[in-house]
Amino acid sequence: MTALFYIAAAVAVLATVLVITRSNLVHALLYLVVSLFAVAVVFFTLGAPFVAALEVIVYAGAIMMLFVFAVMLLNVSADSPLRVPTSAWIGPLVLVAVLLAELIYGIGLSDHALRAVEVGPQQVGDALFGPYVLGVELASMLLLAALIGARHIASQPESPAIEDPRLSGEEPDAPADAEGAT
Amino acid sequence: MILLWYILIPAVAAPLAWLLSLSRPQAARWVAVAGTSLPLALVTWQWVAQAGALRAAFAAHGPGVAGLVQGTWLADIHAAWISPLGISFFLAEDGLTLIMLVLTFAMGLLAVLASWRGIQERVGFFHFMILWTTAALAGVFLSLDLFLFYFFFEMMLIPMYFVIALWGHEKRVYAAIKFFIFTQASGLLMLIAILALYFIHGRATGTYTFDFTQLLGTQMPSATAFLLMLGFFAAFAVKLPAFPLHTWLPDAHTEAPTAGSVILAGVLIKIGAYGMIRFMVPLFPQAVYDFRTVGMVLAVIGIIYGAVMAYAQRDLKRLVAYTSVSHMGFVLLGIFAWNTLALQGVVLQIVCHALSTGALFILVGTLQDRVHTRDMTKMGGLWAVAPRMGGTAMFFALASLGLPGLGNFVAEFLILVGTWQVSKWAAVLGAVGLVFATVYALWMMQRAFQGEETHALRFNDLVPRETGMYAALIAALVVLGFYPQPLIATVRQTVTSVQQITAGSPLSPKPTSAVQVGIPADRAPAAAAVADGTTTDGGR
Amino acid sequence: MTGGDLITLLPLIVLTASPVVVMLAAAFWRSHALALTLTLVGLTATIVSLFIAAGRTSRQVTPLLSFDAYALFYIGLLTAATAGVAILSWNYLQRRHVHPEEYYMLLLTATLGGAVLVASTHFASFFLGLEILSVSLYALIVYPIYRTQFVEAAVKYLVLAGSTSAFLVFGMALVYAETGTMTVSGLAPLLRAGLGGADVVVVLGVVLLLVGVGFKLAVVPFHMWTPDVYQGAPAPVGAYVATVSKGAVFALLLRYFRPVSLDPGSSLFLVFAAVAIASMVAGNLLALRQDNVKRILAYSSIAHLGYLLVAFLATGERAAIAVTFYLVAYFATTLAAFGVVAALSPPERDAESLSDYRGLARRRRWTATAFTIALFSLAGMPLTMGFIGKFYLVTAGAGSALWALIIVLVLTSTVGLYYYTRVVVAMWVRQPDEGAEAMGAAVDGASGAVLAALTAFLIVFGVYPAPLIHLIERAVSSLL
Amino acid sequence: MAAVSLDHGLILAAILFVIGFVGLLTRRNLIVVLACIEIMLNAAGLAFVVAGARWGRADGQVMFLFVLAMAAAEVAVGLALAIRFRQSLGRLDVDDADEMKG
Amino acid sequence: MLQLLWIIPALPAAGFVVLALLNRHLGRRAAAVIGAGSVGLSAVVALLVAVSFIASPPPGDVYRQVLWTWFDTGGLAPQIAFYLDAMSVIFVVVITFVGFLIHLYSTEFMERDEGYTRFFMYMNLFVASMLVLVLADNLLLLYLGWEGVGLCSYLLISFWQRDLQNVYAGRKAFIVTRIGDTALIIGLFLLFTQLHTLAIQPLMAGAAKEWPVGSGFAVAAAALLLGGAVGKSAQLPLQTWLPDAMAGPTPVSALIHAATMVTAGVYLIARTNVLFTLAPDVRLAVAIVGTVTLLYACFCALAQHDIKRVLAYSTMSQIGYMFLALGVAGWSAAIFHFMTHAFFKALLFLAAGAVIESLGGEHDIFKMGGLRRKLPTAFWAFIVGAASLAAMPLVTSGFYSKDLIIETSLGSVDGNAWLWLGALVGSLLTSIYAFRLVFVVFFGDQQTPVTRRPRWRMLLPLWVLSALSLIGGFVWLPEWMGSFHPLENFLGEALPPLKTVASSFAYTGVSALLTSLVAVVGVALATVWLVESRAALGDFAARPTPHALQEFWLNGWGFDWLYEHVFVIPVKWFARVARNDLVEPAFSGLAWLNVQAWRALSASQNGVLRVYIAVAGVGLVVILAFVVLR
Repeated sequence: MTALFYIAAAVAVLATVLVITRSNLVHALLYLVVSLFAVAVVFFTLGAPFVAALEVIVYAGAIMMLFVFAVMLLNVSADSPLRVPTSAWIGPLVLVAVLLAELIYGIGLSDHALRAVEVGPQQVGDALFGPYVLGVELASMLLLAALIGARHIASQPESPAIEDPRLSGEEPDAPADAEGAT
Repeated sequence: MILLWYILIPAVAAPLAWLLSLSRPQAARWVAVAGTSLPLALVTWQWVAQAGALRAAFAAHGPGVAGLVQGTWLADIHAAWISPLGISFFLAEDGLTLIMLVLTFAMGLLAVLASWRGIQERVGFFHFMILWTTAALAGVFLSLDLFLFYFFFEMMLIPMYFVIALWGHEKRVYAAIKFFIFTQASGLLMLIAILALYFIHGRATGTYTFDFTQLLGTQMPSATAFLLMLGFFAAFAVKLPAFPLHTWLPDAHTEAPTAGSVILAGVLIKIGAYGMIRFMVPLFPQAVYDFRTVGMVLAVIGIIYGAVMAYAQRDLKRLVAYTSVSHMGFVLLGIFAWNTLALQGVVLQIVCHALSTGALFILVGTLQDRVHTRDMTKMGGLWAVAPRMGGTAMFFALASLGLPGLGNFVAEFLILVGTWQVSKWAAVLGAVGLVFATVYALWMMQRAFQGEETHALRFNDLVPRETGMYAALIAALVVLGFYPQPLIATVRQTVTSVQQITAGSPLSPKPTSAVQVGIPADRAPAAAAVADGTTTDGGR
Repeated sequence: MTGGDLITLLPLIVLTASPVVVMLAAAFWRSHALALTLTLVGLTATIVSLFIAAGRTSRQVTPLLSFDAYALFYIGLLTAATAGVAILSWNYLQRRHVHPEEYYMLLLTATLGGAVLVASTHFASFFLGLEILSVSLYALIVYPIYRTQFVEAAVKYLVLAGSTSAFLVFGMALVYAETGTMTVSGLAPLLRAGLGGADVVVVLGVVLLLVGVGFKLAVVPFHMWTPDVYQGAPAPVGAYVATVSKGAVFALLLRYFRPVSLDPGSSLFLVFAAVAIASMVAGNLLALRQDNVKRILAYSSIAHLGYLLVAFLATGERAAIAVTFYLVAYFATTLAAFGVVAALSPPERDAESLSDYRGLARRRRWTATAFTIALFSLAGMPLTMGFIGKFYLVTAGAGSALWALIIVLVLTSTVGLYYYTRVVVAMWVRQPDEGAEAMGAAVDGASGAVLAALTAFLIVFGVYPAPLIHLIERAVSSLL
Repeated sequence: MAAVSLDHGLILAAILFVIGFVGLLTRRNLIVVLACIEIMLNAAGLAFVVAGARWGRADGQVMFLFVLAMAAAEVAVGLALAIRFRQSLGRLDVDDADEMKG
Repeated sequence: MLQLLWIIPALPAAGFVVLALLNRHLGRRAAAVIGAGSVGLSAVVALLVAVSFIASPPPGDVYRQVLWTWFDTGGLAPQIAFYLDAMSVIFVVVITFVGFLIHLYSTEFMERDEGYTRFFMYMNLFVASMLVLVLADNLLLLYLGWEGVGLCSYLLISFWQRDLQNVYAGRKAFIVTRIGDTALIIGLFLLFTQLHTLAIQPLMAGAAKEWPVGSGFAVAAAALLLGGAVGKSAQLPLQTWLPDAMAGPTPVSALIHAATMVTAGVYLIARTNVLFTLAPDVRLAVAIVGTVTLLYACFCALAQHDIKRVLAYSTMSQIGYMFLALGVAGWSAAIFHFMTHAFFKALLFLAAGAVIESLGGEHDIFKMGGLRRKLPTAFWAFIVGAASLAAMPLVTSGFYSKDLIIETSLGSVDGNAWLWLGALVGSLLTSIYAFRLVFVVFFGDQQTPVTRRPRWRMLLPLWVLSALSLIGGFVWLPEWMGSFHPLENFLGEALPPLKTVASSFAYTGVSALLTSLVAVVGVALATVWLVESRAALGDFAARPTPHALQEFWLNGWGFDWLYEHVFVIPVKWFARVARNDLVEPAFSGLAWLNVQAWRALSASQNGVLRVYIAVAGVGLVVILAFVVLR
């Protein structure tokens, strides 16, 4: 299991790096799916099969579907390669390297082994509908809010008060102006 | 209860003036006249009625009566306000307050009268602001709860800000914001000092209160006391204004409309002096003593620098504004001298400066209304055009240079002679300031009124309303110049009691011997004078 | 969970039911007036239910939520503010001809999030409340949709909120990993030492957690979004972001940290102090010459949160009262200010440029007066609650001898005078530009009533704050 | 089961988290930016699961579920916004959204 | 009768008030009646009071009248009270009487000027102030009168205020004298602080009791009072204002800058003689100041072209004599000279005024000439005045008083030969310039036509004053002429007697002879130079050295230049530099810094989302670093 953890971890890291470096949007999203699968494996190795399953179903399944759906809807492959020039990576990389160093420094100071107990769906379910029952209700309200919001945003306004030229002149196939398609 | 009226009448009149003006603009003026003259009449009545009480209080306890400590007010109000913080609605009145109130309402009334023709825009709102200022000023002078004091202290900024910003001259917005920021910044420093005092006192005694009478005599390390004193000093020195914190004043006074200048110069800047006498020195006598040299140096610089700057100006109003800096230097000097002579002089100076400078501002205002400029290089020879105005200007210029026979002289003399007993050099330099005062006063007369009239300016001389105002001011100054005793007697109790409070500190050295020296010196001639006075009175 | 707990939960239940009711009603009958009415009914019912809940002795409902007096007070405050926003939105939405029903639903869900936050005693409710609030706000910010500005603001808010939430969750995870607890009471011992004795990983966790909080509060260095979102969002939503969103999070912060007193030498204390100073300085300086009124309000809110942090760092009950009183004052003031902006905004755009306000006093005397009073309250001038509030803050700071912070507060708030008075000057002194469209359509009755009420509130409690203070005293006493 | 050290789990989460953060700082495509937020949230959730594993309790996983819900909500609204964004600005470049400044 | 004392100053004061209030509504005639009448009445009352005082002296030869207590605080309780003793009697009578004559003269002299009422208003105020000054019971009241006369001096010098030159001269007079006044008031501080009163008599008694001779306090107090006296009496080094003060109308010069105000310093020193007795060094300084000034002024007078400036310098010089007398403790002698000087100098000025008025405002003596036939009264009045000024022996009042001073300067225990020599030389020079004036103005060829002749209101004062100038000296004859000195006896009641060196040379007839001789020689020299060999004098004066010397004297030895450069120009420079307030940059700089900070911060809000995230990230990293590493 330990070995599996490290392998899955390596895959996850690699896939995630690829997510942020790929210029092709669809590729990136697919690498993200890979990454999420790898994390699911990690969950499994950590003794959390329930969330591992959820990771696959919800994250990789539902959420990524949404992404792909959006990509299709927007036909965004044309403007997918929007990326900053390589030189602009230096600053963020330095910043993040320091951040990571700080995090690892902090985490590395503690030394605890994980308990090798599996916390199965049963326990999670008990917790969810025990002390966390209100949390579940609230999560439902969260989703409701997201539902209302997303529906409102995505729906076409029926009678916009002001005709916004950019809005009325919708141009799904407008050629990407700046950085061109690859 | 009467004290509440002093605040309430103008405070109620203020919205009334505004609301009434919505239908009839002229109504605001009359409401404002009522809103200031009513309390003026009330306070004058109280002054007359209580003169006996004041004298009795003084005589009963003799010199050095601690009226403040013993709670022998003319009147007071003590009500709960924000009790969770130990804040009470504590108003009280003694002789000094009485004088300041008279001044406040008189200047308020004067401001209203002086704007009769000059203000034609948003009349109701203007009088709303003037009355509001008056109410806040009355509150400032009546409060003995430090928070309440700060509350009113800040409250009057807003209407004053509006008065300058809305009805002022060319650079009014700049001047208003400058005034606002200076006063606010320094006021907040005072707030910090007040709070520190509050906590120090609360920790020591377990009573958290802003009641000034209870906070008196709070024990604290001298370094702390010094810092707190500086907090108070910052606020009051800006208000006063003392060099080098004076730079808001020339701008504010110059750009304000006449009424604003009158209230600013007449009452508002006097809060600095009042606050120092009432609060700063009694609270921190030792710290004030430690600061005395610096304070006096600032005062002397203020006197001379203000005078020279007045001389340097081309703008007539700015010139008058700088004279305030100079005159307030005397006030600061007197406060740091902290003896009976100097303090009586300070109070007298407060009143006389209000009258003379107020009149000068009105005069400049009327002149500006007619000539449409304040630039003295565009004036000259106006005496020939408006001799009455010229004569009036001459009178007030003379008052401002401290001519004997007018109240300002008595005030400055008392201050300087009191200062001399503390610091000879400060007194000498202060006296030198009088020479500079002569320079600017005469220079102003020369540039504006004397010489050949070359700019073909033609305008009306003073109208009766104006003549009446000036006549009242002139009469007041002359009376104060020859017989300031009523005023001196009124504040005598305050002056002695604040000194008594500081008696233990080096600020009032050798309390016992001071009394010993004081009694014969104070009593004997006084008795003789009273005796002589009665005989001559009878004789004539 | 017992039946009794349901009574305790009543405010939350009512608040949860309200958007559902609005939604169901809208499904049958799309009507702006109905939606608003139902919203107001829901909010009123929530407030009423607060009194019912207040009768309960057992206040803790599951480890997640505690409906103590503190929570109830804040729920009341948030609800009342929401009602104000809702009424102010009426005319704003009317003029813009957009479907308004969802707006009220989202407003209600957002308020639910805020209510959860102020009652939260557990990371789970903290996180969920925050997210309900955020997610509702994304949609609210972009709500009228038709202008790029709305989208831009929403995208900025979403991306930043999402990423800072990630920091928040990561921080929570680290804390949990090290301590094994996620409740306030469990964390108190750790925080009491200002994390002095805790493992570095907990410190890391708390700091990361504070990123999320800092973002919501818009304190330096997490403040950058504020002006853009305030400017981009519709004015009523701006009011909401400034008040309910920030107030709820600050109340939560107070709940988490109030039972403990940060040791003035501890790292966490110093971090807060630095953030407070930076916020006060940057907020006030950024607004200095700003010409957009909404951005001025945004920058000033950064500064105000800095002021609040000063009192937050102070110890004792007085500090909690100070924070709460200030928040109440800030709520009323900000609502009034944004309310004026909203009321004056024509359909095409919001009345946000300083030049829109030139000569307002001549056209709309009372509106200008209300705005002026609000601005003076923000500046902390007497006769307004802002004065008492700021005084309270400084008192709290002085009580804990936070002299450096107080002096910064004092000096920077002096700078603040400059930009507040710029707006005042624009309204009262300046003349409108030649040819500029006269901004300032007639203020509708509803907005006018809200503005009048807020102004009266500001002045009444600015002159006689004692009753409010007593109420707040009772509320915060449950924290200690 | 063999024990994985807590540190390593958390470090993995941290690494994934910062990678997401790098993406946030460097990518301009709104969709990718949203994906990066997902990465970060996922990493945070991972950290929770790791933490839960340390204590052997279900709390970590419960929290992960909430994070999951939140991520879903976020993405739903985010993608809807992305559609609007594209409509308003013609592209998906977040750098285009700099109309408001100063 | 003595109870009427307060009426004396009150009358002109009332005149002032009435004129001020009714200013615009009064005709010229009414103004003249009120103006001159109030002073005339005052003079009558003064005479009555004086007669009463002499006839039935009050107890202690002092009458004190308290009107009311000015104020009373902190042990300082000055009263509005009048103090009449022999010295004040003389001053009061001279002031009111000469004052009235000059008022009368002015009613005609000023009749064609605008501001006629204003003129009398100021004049009345002046007389009132001057009377307060000399009657004051305490130093503060004295100071009130002191400043009052200074003010009137300013107002009257700049009376013709359309011409800024006049205004400038008035301003200069006020400011320069106020410098002296400042010393005086500081002296008041000192005296009050040390002796706890300002009433003159208790003060003097206290000083005599508490301070030994030569004590530091006494020296300081006396020196400060001297400062005041020097300013008011135009003695070195504060003499520069007096010549310029001639810009005022001539009656003003006669009243204020010759007869009365400028002698206030003499009065003050005589009044506080106790202090000066306690401070011998200061008294010597008084004598030296007097001597130096009298010589200085003589030289200046020799070189002047302006008739009034000659007279101004002569005034300065004569007051120098008085100071000399005071310096050697000849208190009474000084008062005597004050009296005679008031007569003859007023006479000279009024005569000069008549000349000037007749010539249409011409001041330059070299444009006059040959007027003795055209203006006989003025001529004779001038001759009398000049003779008195030059101390022509026996027939003029000036002779008796000046001779007394010259005697005293040697004969007093405090006198010495140098002072005596200076006084003698001064006397010689005085008669030279006095008669130079006479010869240039009234002899030779007429240069400017006479346009107007004085009428009775101008002539009457000339006659009266001429008479007084001739006979005024007989109230105190020198020893060798007999023992008739009622004035000395009278003043002896108020002033301490002179201590003389026994059997001094000074008190022999030889000394008087010398004095007379000097005066006559002076006249002779003037005659020779100006009448007999005027051309030669002209040639001599054209040579470089004498020319330069003449210029030097003409300009008052360059004092104006010196003061201009040492005091005025630096202050003006500073005022110009500091016009916008030197402190202001500190505050505006602060504002500027704030704006710069705003600019910088504002630029960071560039609207780019990734920057916002980066800022948050950097902030987080910094905070983490702090927290982790601490």
